[in-house]
Amino acid sequence: MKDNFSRTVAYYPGCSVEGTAKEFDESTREIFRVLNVALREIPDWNCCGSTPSHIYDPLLSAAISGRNLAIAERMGFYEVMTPCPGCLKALKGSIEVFNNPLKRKDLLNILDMPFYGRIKAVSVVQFLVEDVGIEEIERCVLFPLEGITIVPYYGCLLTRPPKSAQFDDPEQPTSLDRILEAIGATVPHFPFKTECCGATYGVVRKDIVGRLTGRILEMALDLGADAIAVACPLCQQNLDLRQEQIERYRGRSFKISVPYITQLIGLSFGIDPKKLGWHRLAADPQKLLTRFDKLSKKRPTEPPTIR
Amino acid sequence: MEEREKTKNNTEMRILGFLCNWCSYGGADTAGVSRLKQPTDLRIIRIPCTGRMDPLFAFKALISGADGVLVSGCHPKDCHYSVGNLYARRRFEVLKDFLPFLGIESDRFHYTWVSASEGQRWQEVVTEFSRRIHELGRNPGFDMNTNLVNSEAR
Amino acid sequence: MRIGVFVCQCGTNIASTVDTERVAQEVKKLPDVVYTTTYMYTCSEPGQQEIQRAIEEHNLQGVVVAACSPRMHEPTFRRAVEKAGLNRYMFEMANIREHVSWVSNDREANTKKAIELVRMAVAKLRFNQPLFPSRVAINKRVMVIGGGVAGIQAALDCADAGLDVVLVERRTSIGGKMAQLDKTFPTIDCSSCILGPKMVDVAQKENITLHAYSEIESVSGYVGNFAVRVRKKATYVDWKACTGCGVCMEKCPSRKVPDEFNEGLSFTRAINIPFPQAIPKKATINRSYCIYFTKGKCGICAKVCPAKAIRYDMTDEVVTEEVGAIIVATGYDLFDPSAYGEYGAGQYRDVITGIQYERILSASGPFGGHIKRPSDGREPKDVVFIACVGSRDASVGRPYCSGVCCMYIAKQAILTKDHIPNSRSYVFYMDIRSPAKNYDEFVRRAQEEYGVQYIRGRVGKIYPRGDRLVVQGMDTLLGIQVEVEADLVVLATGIEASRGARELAEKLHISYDQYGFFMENHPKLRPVETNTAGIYLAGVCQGPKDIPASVAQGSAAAAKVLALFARDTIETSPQVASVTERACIACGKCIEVCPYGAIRWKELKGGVRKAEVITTVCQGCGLCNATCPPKAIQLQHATDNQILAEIEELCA
Amino acid sequence: MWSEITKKLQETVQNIMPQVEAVIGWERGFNEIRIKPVVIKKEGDISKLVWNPFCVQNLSGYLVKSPAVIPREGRRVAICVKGCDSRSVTALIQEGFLKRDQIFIIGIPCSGTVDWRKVMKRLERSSVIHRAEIKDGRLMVEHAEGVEEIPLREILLRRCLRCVYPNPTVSDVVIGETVSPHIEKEDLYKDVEAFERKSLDERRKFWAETLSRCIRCYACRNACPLCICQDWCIAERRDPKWVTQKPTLKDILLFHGIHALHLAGRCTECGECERVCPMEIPVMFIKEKLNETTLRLFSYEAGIDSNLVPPLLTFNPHETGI
Amino acid sequence: MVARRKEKKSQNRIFIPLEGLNQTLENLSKHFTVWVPMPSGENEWSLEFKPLHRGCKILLDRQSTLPPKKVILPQGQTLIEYEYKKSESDPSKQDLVLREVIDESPIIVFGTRPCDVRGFLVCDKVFLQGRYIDVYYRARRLNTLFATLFCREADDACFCSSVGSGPADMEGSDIGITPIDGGWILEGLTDRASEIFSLCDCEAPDEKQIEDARRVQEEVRSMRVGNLRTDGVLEGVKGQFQNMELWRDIAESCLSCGVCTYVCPTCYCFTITDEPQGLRGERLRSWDSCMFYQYTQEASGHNPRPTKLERYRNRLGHKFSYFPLRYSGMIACCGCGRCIRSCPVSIDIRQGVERVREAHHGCVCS
Repeated sequence: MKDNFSRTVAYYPGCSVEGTAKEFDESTREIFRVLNVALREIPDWNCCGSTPSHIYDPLLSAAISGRNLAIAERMGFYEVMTPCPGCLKALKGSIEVFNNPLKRKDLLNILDMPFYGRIKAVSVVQFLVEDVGIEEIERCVLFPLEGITIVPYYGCLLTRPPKSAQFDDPEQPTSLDRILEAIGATVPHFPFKTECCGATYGVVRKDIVGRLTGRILEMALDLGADAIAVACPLCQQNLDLRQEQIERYRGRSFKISVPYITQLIGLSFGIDPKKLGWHRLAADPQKLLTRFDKLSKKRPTEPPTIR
Repeated sequence: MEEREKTKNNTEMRILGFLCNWCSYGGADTAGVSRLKQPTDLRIIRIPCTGRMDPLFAFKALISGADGVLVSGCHPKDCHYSVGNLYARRRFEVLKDFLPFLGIESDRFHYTWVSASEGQRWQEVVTEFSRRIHELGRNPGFDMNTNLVNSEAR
Repeated sequence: MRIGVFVCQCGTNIASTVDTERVAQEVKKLPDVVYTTTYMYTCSEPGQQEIQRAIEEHNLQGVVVAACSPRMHEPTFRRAVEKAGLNRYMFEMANIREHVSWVSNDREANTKKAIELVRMAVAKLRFNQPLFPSRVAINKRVMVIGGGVAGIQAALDCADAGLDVVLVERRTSIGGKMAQLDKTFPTIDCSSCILGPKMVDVAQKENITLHAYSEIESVSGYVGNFAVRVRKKATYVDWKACTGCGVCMEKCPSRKVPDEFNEGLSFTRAINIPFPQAIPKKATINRSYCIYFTKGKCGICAKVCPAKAIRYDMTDEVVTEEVGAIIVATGYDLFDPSAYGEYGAGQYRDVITGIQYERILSASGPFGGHIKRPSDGREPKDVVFIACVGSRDASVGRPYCSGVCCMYIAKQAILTKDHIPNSRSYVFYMDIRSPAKNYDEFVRRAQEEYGVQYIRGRVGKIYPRGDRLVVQGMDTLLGIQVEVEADLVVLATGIEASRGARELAEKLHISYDQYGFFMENHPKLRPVETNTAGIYLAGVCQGPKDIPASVAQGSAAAAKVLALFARDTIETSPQVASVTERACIACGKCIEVCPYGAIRWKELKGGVRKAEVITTVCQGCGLCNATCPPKAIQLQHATDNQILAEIEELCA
Repeated sequence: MWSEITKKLQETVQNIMPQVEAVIGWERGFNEIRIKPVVIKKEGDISKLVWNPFCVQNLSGYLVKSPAVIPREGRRVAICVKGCDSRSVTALIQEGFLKRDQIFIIGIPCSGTVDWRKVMKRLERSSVIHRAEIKDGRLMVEHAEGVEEIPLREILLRRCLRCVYPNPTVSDVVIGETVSPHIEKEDLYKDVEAFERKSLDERRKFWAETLSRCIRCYACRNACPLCICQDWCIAERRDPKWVTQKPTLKDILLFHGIHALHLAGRCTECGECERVCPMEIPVMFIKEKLNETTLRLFSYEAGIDSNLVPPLLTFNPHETGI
Repeated sequence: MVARRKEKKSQNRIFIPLEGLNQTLENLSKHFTVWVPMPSGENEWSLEFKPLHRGCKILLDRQSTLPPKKVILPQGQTLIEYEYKKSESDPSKQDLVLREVIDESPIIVFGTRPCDVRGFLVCDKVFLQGRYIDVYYRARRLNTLFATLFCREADDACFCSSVGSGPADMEGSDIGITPIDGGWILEGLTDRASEIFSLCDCEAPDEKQIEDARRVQEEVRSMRVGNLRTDGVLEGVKGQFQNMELWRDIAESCLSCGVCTYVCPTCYCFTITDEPQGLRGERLRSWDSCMFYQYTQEASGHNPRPTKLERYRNRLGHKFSYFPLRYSGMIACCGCGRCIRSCPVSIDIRQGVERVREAHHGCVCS
């Protein structure tokens, strides 16, 4: 099985995609199959520790994520890919601690397993842009999303902080823009592409999320967007799941679909929306899907083999 | 006599310093003017620029019985002669790498950059280098001046 | 050699921690030492006389003074021995104060160290040779590189003093950045009204040769005798014939040429005179837009030119100017704000830079002095200024303050109110830096009289709302996030080193800092001198500064040149490299490494080549000496023998 | 095999002879296993030329060292080079001692040259050598006391056993088949690394013992094509006085230090210094270390690219960690 | 005991068994410095004469790379030690104190070959004849004895028989060594030999051993090593002095190194330098080589032998022409072949001599 793929990458799903963001995981796995990349899930992976662990003790956080990295290293990988930017930050944080000569010893002591720090953590988006390449994505498109206007929303962590992310322009990123253009969508300049969605304040301070997410949704609607493409489970949750809540808060109806970038790519690849988890989205995507069915024309070229 | 007793335990090492006239020699002066106390082992030779410093000077000193050689010049890109120290640092780096091959500790040769204003840095450099040389002890060298085995022979 | 050693007590500065008597007694045992003594203050007048007396009495041929740093008193003692008839290079100093008595209280160790330092000095002195300086005539012409206000000032001051001046300008007209400005702070007087007359002066002075649209190709020579090759770029117009009538410009069919002078806010023609007050007021063809050059046919300008000055076949010309001194006044460039993606410069047409706004405000600007938005030509009501765009921000590699932005923002805000009385101006700033005469008062006027709203904080994002822009930032005084809706946003872009500054510095053999600004010889005491004799700095090329400071520095540089030219010849140091010809193996390695181009080939008969030092160019760094494998090239006064003698004295 | 290449070599020289001033090659020496350099100036001498694994000398020095074989205006000098020798030629071009268009390079791929001392050691005595022949990787020596057969590998010069450039890197004509190197490039400095694993004391002792054999005949220096000071070497001169005449280890070490450091970043590892040493001192080993250093610090190998400047004759303002 | 020793004292031959060599020489080394040929390094082919030390490996089966020249003429020899004594009261006054360094300690060189000793016979002419006697050389020379092998190890480079010597030439040697099965027979050639034999503590050889030795000597005497003809070369060098094409032919490949001269038993050229250190110093005589440019460099800057061609001409000319002209025909070459063997570019001095003769006489008649 492995032999039929052009390459293999270690895959760290993270907790979110097992719960609220299942569709991110499903669509990721689907599109990479088309892109001929084998995802090897890190066996016995554990939670990245998320926000609580690094607030409590950065070293603990580094060790928790370090374990996942060490396992991947042991499997012989030099790169681990994760869909969740939160997990990404935790993984990168672990490598940063490893690279700090003052802390390395402590980290390795806690870890108590061989870890050489040569592995690199990347997001799904970064992997798509830098390893797979926009051209390769474009080559696999069967049904371009022609006539559909989509704004990209990057959130805070995908490209920032720049020192740790080392990917794209921190303030004016274009990677999602380029992917969307490659799959045929119309992509207007979206000024709020890196504005904060309010993150975890969705639980404790609904007003803040209402305001922050609200303006993002409003800007998208004002730009005539049919959908907002995201790449972060938490952002997606705020923009999608809380949309009704925010409608009440802002007194304005949005009804805008907020799919993951991978779901959109999958759509253009001609994968069954169900397999991509479109049905799991909270804001009903039917309007978008109908529009897609109506507008998209299959490319005349023969599709690459879909397994 | 008492003075002598005081220095006895702490035998001086033979340390040569090659300092560029424009930055480091001035830096050493600044340290002196500021009365920054330093170990007394170092003997300074003034050269116009670290670019003048032939690595062979250090090499000859180290095989002739010097316990340490310290070279200091202007910070890179601050060279009075614009590029002398940029050539020099390559040569020094090569020498540093070469010495252990012959059995001479790399640390016996050290190069650094100290500007004319960095008196305190100079104090630190001298103190640290002298400490390191004391730690290494006498340079066993190459049976320096005695003639070769079977001296009669040649 | 008969050597005398003088051990200075320096009052108690040396004597308190060094047994100077013992030093004098010990060094008496050294070879060639025939006289030693100690003295309370050797550098004093009687101390110097004592040296002179000893030289005569003991017939000394060389003198060692063990005292303070040679950086302090070497010149003093050299003069003293010279007065007694010794060559000044038959003298050495042992630094037993800064390097001995002041850095340790261990009297025994200090004394031993002092003895060894004197031994080393004696060992070196035994290899010293009398050296004699040579004198070279000074070519009393000066070159000024850069025709901005600093360069113009320097050129005029030199010309007024009667010097021949060569002024080289990269663009087609002199005037620099100041010519682009509308008004100047804090007086609000018209920039071109005060600069214009000076520019005209340059054109009219007979002793100023102006090379506009020219760049420095290479520099050789040394103080008093530089030869500078200047590339005069092809203008395709014979400037001797061109009268600046402007007919060609009127008739030129290529009308979509971004106007550089107007910072791209308007278009000009492929053949153009950059602005009405240009000096020289001559036309130049922009090859990349000219239809004749791009399509191969047109030739309208040639047809209409009444002076028949068009020359399509013109090529670059390189002229060599021989000068005795060079003033570098190459100015600066402005930071490219696209590094700040969140500000959308380039993305939103109504987000502009300070210099662009300057052109908008100018009566000779793209909109005739009426403030309009570049996007739709509408008059703005709310204008936001953002300070420190590319200044004081390490994340974009510009941690320094540009020094002028706070002031020009205040000026532009005031002018905005003058132009559009019912407008509102907002300034986002970090700190207000207005330290010069009448500066802070000026900023206060902007705030108090003109009602400009100053908001202390950084801007995080600019985004459009309808046809307006929302500037979202932080008010750090109130601790709240603020949003200001604006019609026009002006980014106060900072100053950065002129493009090409590093390359020019390398041609001139002067140093530059990490940002590309040229290095002065001393930040306080020699602010316009460089490390290379005969090359001086003026204006922003040395570091950010405003117009008054640039002008002052221009005059200062001119004063330095005049001081240099007050003499007919200059003395060159004999501490230079010298070639032992027969040992030279002609490997050329010295020529390759010499930072000054001071070594060249000399052809002997039979096609034999040897290296030859141009002593007046040589600066005495000794890099060649260290590089020469057979040590055929020796740096006088720091020869291998001298340094080896010092090493051996200590190690043997 | 060798006679074939010799024949081809002679044919090639025959063809180019009219255009060249002279041809620098090898001829038979005082016995079969001792070859010596020869300068062919007339057609009648072409038959002297030989090529076989006893052609040990690097001939490139004859192009530059006085009195060098210098072509008249418009003509060229032809030179035979092995892989290692070709790097010396490139290095000489690099440093401006030669112009590429002044020379005609006859490249000969080389699978290793023979150390005559190793042969003698196998014979275990000095003896008159009647015949020597190499076949199928073995040397057959017929001498006064009998016949000995030795695998070629066992008698190759140390330099050849660690050769990674057996094929000429620059040439106008190549004679013979391309051969593959004895070792991989990454193993080039494994001897250096192994030596560096010894303690400093051991290393110092090794050099003290080894160099104490040195008789300062300067053969290592004079055989080196890049030791360009020659008659003006500071090891021999009294002004400036770097080295004394005293027969102490210090002075010997200083000479070898001068030799090595002057070649830092320039040595092409042709191994001539070591081959010519009558006292069998591994002189090249010192330079191997310096080459390892310059390769690691500056990613530089001498005599590969004639456009590059040797690393110690230039600088890079941006390099860090140096 | 007494009688036996007496008997030994009078004996003129002793036998040293193979395994007894080191012990015998160690016995001698109590009274003499004993120099023997041994490998210059652990795994090296080259041999060098070095003072005997316990357990050293003595190799008599081949010619040494370096001749024993250095025993009498060290590579660097302190002739005088000097010191300036400064006056306590007036530092401008000083006295010079000199000390001559003359070494008269007794030496035996064991295992030389006829060519090695021949080298000293050549040097003797220079240092011990005529108006100027070299006291440093003489002191060592008079106190050194040579035990020389009947040489059976000639190779392609040897030509001792062509220069007035031969593998059995015992001139200048004090003891002859004949290798036989199981050991060596030592035979006294001068008065000094018997004194040495008495210190060796060895048995006298039996009849068979004496007979074996006689046969070996016979065989060696019958050997003719080398077929170089030297007639006419005396004038040849002079006649061809200006023929630079000839010298170019002979020495074009020369590297100007000093190998040939430093391995040569007859090359005695030296330089004298003062090596000061503060107020003390020494006057040093060290080997120099006529192959070096600096050897003939004059203070004026002029160099009479500017290229290797003139220098090689000098070496060959000196050995085969100038020296014999001066010292009644004695060729300053012992035919040991070391210069040929060790030359990095295999220059063959025999070939040079032949070329000179050929050029001078127009043909080679041999």
